[in-house]
Amino acid sequence: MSWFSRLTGSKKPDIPSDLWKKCPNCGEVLINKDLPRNLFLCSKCDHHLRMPIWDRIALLTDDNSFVEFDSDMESQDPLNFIDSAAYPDRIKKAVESTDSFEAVTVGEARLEGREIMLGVMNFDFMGGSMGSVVGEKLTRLMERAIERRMPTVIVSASGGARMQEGIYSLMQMAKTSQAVALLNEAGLPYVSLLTDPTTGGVSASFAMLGDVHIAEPEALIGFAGPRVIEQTIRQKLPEGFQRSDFLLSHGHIDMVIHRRQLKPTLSKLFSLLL
Amino acid sequence: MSWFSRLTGSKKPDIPSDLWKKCPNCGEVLINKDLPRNLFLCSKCDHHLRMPIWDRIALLTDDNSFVEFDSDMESQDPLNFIDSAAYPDRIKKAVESTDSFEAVTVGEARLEGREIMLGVMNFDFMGGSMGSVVGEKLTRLMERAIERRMPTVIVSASGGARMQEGIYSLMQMAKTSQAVALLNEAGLPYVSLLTDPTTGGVSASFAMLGDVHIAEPEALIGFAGPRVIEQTIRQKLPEGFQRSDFLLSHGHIDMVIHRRQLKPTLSKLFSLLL
Amino acid sequence: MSQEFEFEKPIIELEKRLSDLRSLSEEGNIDLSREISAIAEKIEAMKSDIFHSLEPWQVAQVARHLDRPSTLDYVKLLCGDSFVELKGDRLFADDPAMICGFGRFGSIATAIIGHQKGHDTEENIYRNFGMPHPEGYRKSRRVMHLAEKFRKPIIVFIDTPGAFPGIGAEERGQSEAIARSIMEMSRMRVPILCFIIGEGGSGGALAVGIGDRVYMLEHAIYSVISAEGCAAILWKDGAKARDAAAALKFRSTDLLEAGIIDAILPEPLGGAHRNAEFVANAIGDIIQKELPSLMALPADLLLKKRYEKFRAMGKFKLEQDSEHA
Amino acid sequence: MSQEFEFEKPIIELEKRLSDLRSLSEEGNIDLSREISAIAEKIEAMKSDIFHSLEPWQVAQVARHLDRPSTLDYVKLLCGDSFVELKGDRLFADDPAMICGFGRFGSIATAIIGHQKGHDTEENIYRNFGMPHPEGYRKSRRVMHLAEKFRKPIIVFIDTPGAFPGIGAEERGQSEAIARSIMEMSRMRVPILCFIIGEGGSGGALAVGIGDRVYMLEHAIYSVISAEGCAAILWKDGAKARDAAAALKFRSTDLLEAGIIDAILPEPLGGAHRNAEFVANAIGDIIQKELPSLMALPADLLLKKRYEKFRAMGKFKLEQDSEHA
Ligand SMILES: [Zn+2]
Ligand SMILES: [Zn+2]
Repeated sequence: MSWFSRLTGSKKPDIPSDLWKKCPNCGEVLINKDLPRNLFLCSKCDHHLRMPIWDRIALLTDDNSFVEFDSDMESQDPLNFIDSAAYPDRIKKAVESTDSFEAVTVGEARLEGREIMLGVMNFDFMGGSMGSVVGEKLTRLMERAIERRMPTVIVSASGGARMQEGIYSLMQMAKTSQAVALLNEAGLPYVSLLTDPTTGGVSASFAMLGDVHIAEPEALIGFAGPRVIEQTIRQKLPEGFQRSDFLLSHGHIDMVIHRRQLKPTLSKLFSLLL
Repeated sequence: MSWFSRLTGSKKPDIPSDLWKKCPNCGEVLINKDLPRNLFLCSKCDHHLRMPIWDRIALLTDDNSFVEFDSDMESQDPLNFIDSAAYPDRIKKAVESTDSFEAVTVGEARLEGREIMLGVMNFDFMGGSMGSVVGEKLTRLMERAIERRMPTVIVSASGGARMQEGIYSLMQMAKTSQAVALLNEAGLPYVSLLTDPTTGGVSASFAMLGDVHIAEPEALIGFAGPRVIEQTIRQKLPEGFQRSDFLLSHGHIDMVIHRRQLKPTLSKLFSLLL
Repeated sequence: MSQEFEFEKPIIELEKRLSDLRSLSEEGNIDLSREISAIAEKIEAMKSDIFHSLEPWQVAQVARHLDRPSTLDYVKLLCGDSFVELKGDRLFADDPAMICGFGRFGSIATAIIGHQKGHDTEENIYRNFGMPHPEGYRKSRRVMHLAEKFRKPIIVFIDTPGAFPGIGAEERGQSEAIARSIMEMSRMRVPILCFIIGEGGSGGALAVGIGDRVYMLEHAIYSVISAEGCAAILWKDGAKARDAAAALKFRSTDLLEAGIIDAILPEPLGGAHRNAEFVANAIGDIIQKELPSLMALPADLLLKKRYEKFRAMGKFKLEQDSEHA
Repeated sequence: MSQEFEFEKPIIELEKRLSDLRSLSEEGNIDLSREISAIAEKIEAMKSDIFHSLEPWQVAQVARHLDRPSTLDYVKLLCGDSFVELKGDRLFADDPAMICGFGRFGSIATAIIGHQKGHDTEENIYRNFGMPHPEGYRKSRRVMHLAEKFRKPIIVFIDTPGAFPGIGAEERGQSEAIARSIMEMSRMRVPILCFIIGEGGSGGALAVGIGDRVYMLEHAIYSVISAEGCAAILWKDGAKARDAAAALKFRSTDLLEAGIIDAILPEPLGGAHRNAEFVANAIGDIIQKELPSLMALPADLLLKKRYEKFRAMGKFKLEQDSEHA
């Protein structure tokens, strides 16, 4: 349910240097400066590494067409939450290290000429956890899509709810899910693009409510994190459990699409549904 | 899919004499003339034997309140169907042995004072198979329920489609199912009461579309008959497969109710839903 | 050809002789054009004789031919690269025996639903021989609702021996899945065209068969039960399938006469698999011709007509009058 | 009592003494009434002290008390024999961790939805400790749609540690089940009253928590994560659950202040399990009082207000202005 359990539960690459990192799948040494050009794909095994949000936006939209909304929206600390660090300090650190104010970036853009509403979550910002700002920005995005009668694409990457905002965090599931209901009533397409990892409160709200669900290969997608499940049922999880192909065969996603094919696939889809 | 496979697939009681039959569950000898008084329940093990339609109607409705509709509707032989016997001869035999013109009897009645539309299928009439008449009578029943804004109860007992009417028989699934859609749009309650056996085209149409599904204990309910499944998958079927409790645990019916409790349960339900 | 029918043998022998003659003519550089064209003519005549007088049991063989074009074959021919497949029922599994998605027929984007058989054993095992589980019908229901949301018509290809009879299918409610599919399809507020392209097997076919128009390929069949199943039950002898086939009246001509289908699409001599493009073009033409007027109807009227279409199916009589249709 | 809390021990000791004195008085026929009433008073005072100053971690213990009245306990007390349970999701299974049905509160018939825990180990195993699988949420969704069809309000009892985390639950789409339940509940065209009666555990609670009014028992909790889970993750020490409990602000008073719930229903001293009727009456009163006005609202307005209620939840700030709620 929580973003942090995912952080610790996921495959950790060896400590990356400033210059290179190892592919978490095959161990290949990948030069950091080459990654953007390669769309953060492993040059050896094609593994889909996590993609920074601005690279993701560039991948999905026409050049310079993205216009950001609500970039100045910031978290509060409604619970005065302190664990080993105070919540405001955690946010500050996340803002500094990611250059974003929050775990989602939203805006409008063109995709092969077509105007879309686009939200992209940032796993590097506190595990992509959904607090009030993430919920509010995505809700506004969908409400704008209805006003302007445009399709919506949301790229998920999240460990779930942001515990530090307590109940407010939980309520973002309600807020975003009911906004999807309005998209449905307006007859507007919403494509949920699930990337590694999408779990907890994000997967249990807007991310699983798309008209079409597209996943990147080998993404971890599920409700509970694998570690929580293992602890609960006290048995080892099967190979491939909660990965994209598992969800495909269990009927929860429509397709698993290579990163290079995402933009043309979205374009084709919208040309059919609009 | 077909009524006959069910006939041969079901537990056959020993050949009954005119005076008595054996309980198909426990083997107890049951005196025929006592059966109506006992609601066709085994006096030893409470097994629910198949119940003749007029006893069923008496069980579910207030005294003398049942008024039959369309009692004069008869089958045709649109395919001039002949196997070992000609279809008209089979019908004639069924009419003679059951004293009904067809495999369903429909009408209006009162149930603890409340006006309802009631359809009761007759397994003794060619295995309760659904041909044009069954489809037409049930469709008219539901259309009347809409006109008069009354709840509907249909008691199913059928091996499925009536092969001798070919494609016309299949189309009764469409006809009755779309009539249920109209009941839904009218906001009128429809309770499907599933009795032993309900399979094939009847279970795959109106019988599985109730707002509430009630089954009698140990009734066989399913799409394919057990024999067809065994032949297809070439393995023995598990104990209790396709029986009421199996359907209850698999989420397909709301409750398994003793015959004596049916009328009060229906009454209670309608008092809540109307 | 991967599959030969008994009744096709004379044709196949002649075709072999024709092919031999052609080789001979080329290799030996001999002019055999007179002989070749004579045999070619004879083949056409024989095909015409045979395929214009197929008996029902033989039609069933053609309808089930391994090479017979499947849903995906027609989708490829008609929609080309525009087709996007959508998978999964969002509940339990994806069912490869049912294909769903969106595609473009000429200028019209539609939802596409269809049973999917394989052309060889491996493919057939993957596709479960075109026999869906409940998840197949729940997937197609989901995609039909998408079509409704986006106001796109629905094109359905019907080609199944029937819904799968198995333990898992019963556990997960095969009956409910079929029944609900029929019911909700009857109320989809967008036009629906159904094409019975091969086997229309019982409830498993009807589950996606509630169309505003229902078309049938010449050698397709649509039946309440398979000939084999019917023979086993009523004749108590599976070998009487030929008799049962005749009795069940499941050919396109029977069904047109019975008012169950709206039109028959002719097949090339020898069956659809001899020229899939020919059949695809006929399907494409129907879609182009019929959809615009259906799309122009107000949804309430569309639904009313669809209801009345299926409402009228059945044959019975009442004592007071002589006959009802 | 089947379960004792550390913080209740002084009370329980006094209660034991009181009971001993009473026996002694009866058996020995001695007049100990003065001593007895003194102790009884002391007990009440101590209860009041303790239960009016419970810390969050202690409240969580009360909320999870094995004897704490469950959904079915309240349904029995409030609806009596009028309750009819409806089972099954029509897809895969019936989930005993979720109770659904229709019943009558006074003169008002409603749908009833609720997580169901057990009062002992055997019952808890059957009820999966009140942790639903996807089929639980699909069942409640089905029954809510019935309520909508019949224009009956929906009463929800929330009491779950959370949705079950397991292999089957993931296979069958726990995420989708919760998400769709939230989404469809937000658009049900009938009034919905939710009562958090025990544990409101995360998404598994919220899944049925989209009410026009949300009420909470005094010692119930409603939290994005359990104190234990939060401690394990943020403090990296499950034993810090007490600290996490304080930090998460999951008590009824916290949530009322935060605008997440509409009102708090007081519990008897010592918790709801000390007097289930008292709590049931309070719930019944709320239902009788609130439903008629909600039922009088046009459905579109009801939905608009429900949307706005949840739309407003969250705390953030924008650079240009100082603060938003
Ligand atoms: Zn690699
Ligand atoms: Zn017996």
